[in-house]
Amino acid sequence: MRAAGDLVARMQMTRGMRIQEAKAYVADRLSIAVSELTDPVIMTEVREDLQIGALTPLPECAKGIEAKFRIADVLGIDINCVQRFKTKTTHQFRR
Amino acid sequence: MSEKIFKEAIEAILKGDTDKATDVAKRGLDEGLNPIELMDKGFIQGINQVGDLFETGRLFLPQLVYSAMAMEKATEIINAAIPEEKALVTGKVVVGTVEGDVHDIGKTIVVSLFKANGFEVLDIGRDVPVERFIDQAEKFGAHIIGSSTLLTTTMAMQKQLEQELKKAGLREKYKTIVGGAPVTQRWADRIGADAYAQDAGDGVKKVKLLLTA
Amino acid sequence: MGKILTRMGDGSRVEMTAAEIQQDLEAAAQDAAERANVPSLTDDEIKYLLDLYKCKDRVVGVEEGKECCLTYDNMTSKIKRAHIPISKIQQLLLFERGLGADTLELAHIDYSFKQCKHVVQYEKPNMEQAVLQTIAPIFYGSMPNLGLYSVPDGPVANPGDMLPLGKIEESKEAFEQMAEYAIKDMVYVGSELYEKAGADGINFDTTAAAGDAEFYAALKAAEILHDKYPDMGIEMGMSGEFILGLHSEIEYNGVRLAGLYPQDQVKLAEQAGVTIFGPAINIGTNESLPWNLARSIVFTKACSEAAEIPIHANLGMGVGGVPLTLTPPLDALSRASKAHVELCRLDGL
Amino acid sequence: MGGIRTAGDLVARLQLNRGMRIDAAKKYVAEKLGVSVLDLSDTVVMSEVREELDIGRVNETPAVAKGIDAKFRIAELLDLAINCVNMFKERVGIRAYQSFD
Repeated sequence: MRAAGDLVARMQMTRGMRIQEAKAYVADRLSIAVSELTDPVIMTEVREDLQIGALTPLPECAKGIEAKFRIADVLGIDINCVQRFKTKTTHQFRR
Repeated sequence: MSEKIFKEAIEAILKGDTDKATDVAKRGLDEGLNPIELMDKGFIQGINQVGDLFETGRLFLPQLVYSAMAMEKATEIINAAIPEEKALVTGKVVVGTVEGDVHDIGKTIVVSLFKANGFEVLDIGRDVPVERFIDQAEKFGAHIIGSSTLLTTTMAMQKQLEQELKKAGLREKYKTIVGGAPVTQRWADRIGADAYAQDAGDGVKKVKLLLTA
Repeated sequence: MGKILTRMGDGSRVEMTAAEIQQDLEAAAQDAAERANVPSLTDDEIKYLLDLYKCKDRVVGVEEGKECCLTYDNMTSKIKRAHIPISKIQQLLLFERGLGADTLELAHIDYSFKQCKHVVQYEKPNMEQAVLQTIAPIFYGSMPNLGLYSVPDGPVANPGDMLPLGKIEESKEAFEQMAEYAIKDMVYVGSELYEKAGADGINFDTTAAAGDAEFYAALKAAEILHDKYPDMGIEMGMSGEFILGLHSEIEYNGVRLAGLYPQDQVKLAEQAGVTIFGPAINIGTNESLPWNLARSIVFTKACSEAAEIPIHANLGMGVGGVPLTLTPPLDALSRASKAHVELCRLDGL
Repeated sequence: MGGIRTAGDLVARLQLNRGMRIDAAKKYVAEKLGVSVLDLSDTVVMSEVREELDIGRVNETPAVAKGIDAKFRIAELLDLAINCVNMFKERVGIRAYQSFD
């Protein structure tokens, strides 16, 4: 989370992408250069702007599950716990 | 002859001697010196030297304040003698430290140097809510809004100021300048401020640029 | 040769040629030397720094044998600040056992002696517990933070309000009163944590941020504590390359404090009984990291050469050649650390 | 230096409480420990030395000194008064400084 490691790892984990492919995918979704994915200065700002969780979050920064809702959106993937959260809360609302 | 007066003007500012600065300004004008030249080659040289000495730890805040007061007086006298169409770059600036932050020593230095450089300054203090920045700028007829923050946790207030100005439809009416220890040009760019000042001296340069832009 | 990837002081990436980097190194070293009236860098030192930036390794480290101590300020807020719910004792153990810290520091989240005073009876049991469980030497740390003694946070009239009105003498008196309050709090907190709770020492962090009167207060508090407890460890970390003269005339042991650069600051700290001194050189965000690093090295080296006590330079967000960003990049931090330790004969960071 | 992974905490003690510069502090600690100065930053060597001297190490094994227990030995070994150790002795009634032979 100092950079974009968690996002790249998600693509490896969920889509079985190799490192270069995963980096290219994430960089593309974030509209930044591949070299910026490992730059903590750029990524701190990008993560704050996109509200996808920051290492030392300032007030009102997305945290935990809230950040993962947005990560799923930004990366265009399903995240298991986010899906479960949606199912559970939707169910509750329906009741 | 004029060289001697310029030198005296520089000395008056360096010494923070308001009486002498007043005397030199009046004498210079009486002797028929071009007011703009008297300002540029005399008093402004003096205040620039004061800024440099302050920046390197060779002159300190009380002396800076005295110099700024002397400069303010000289500027007032000389401005009155300059035909309106040739008036020196001047403008109205509202300056304050953002809400949640009570640090104001840096802002005090900025206010002194701004005044010394002929800007009309409204110091709205520390711990200032965003609405008050806007409200005071409106009432003062400001050209520029300057905000300072020393804390990373209160930087967001500068961003909020930009957003609130936009919401109120006033963003184009003012130029904004941001400063303070954790603030950078990158931050200014990110939030859409018009300028960033690294220190008080840089602030003077940036405000002049904003006023002539 | 291709361009070298480095950063600006605000952390943004920048590509420079070797010639441009050399030019920045030389210009910054010269500028710092003139300001502080100390020697500039030698040709060999410039070459060393240039090679450091030419090196493409992401992280660099000091040569074998040149390892030095690593101290942290405000340690028990660092991990909490990343929103990891963890107790103070757990944080100390994490730093000691997980991260290999050489010293530990117990601190209150509001890192000011004035605020610590109010919670000192709650901090003492934390220290008592910490010294039973940890092995590394442990400080109690906080900032003198003189501003808290003036309106709206304290009892003294605010010099910031008086100065613009030209009330210079009144502002000086206010600074002197604030210093007296601060000395009392620093001595009280230091005594409680050392004498009654077992700390190895005290850390005055970010000293002189509010100028010369604050430096005076910290020196005086150190002197009193040293007289009371000759074996007490006292670290004094600074906040800027020279002492801001907000009072302008205040003296310690006959030396005017305003405008003092690190090589003179450390001599007064020694006189006061300080055992570890930490110079702090702020970064210029509009200049390159090579420029900033060379500048910091000049000031810090002069300080280290003048010192008889250990020198732990401040390196971190916006100080010591590290960019002013919330998340310091390792390429920058490791280069700044290596260069400071190896060129300044540092005792610690 | 590496804290208790190496001898960083010991060197830091000499800096903090005696104001010793880095080289002097390292030399002092190395002599007291009977190792070379280079060994002080070596995690492999120091892990063994710390275990043998029983002055606390990262990976604890049963019966290895922890916390204040380790600091009793560190004070003895470095011939350095440690505030909390002295305080502990006073509280539990151990009067002499070098007392646990």
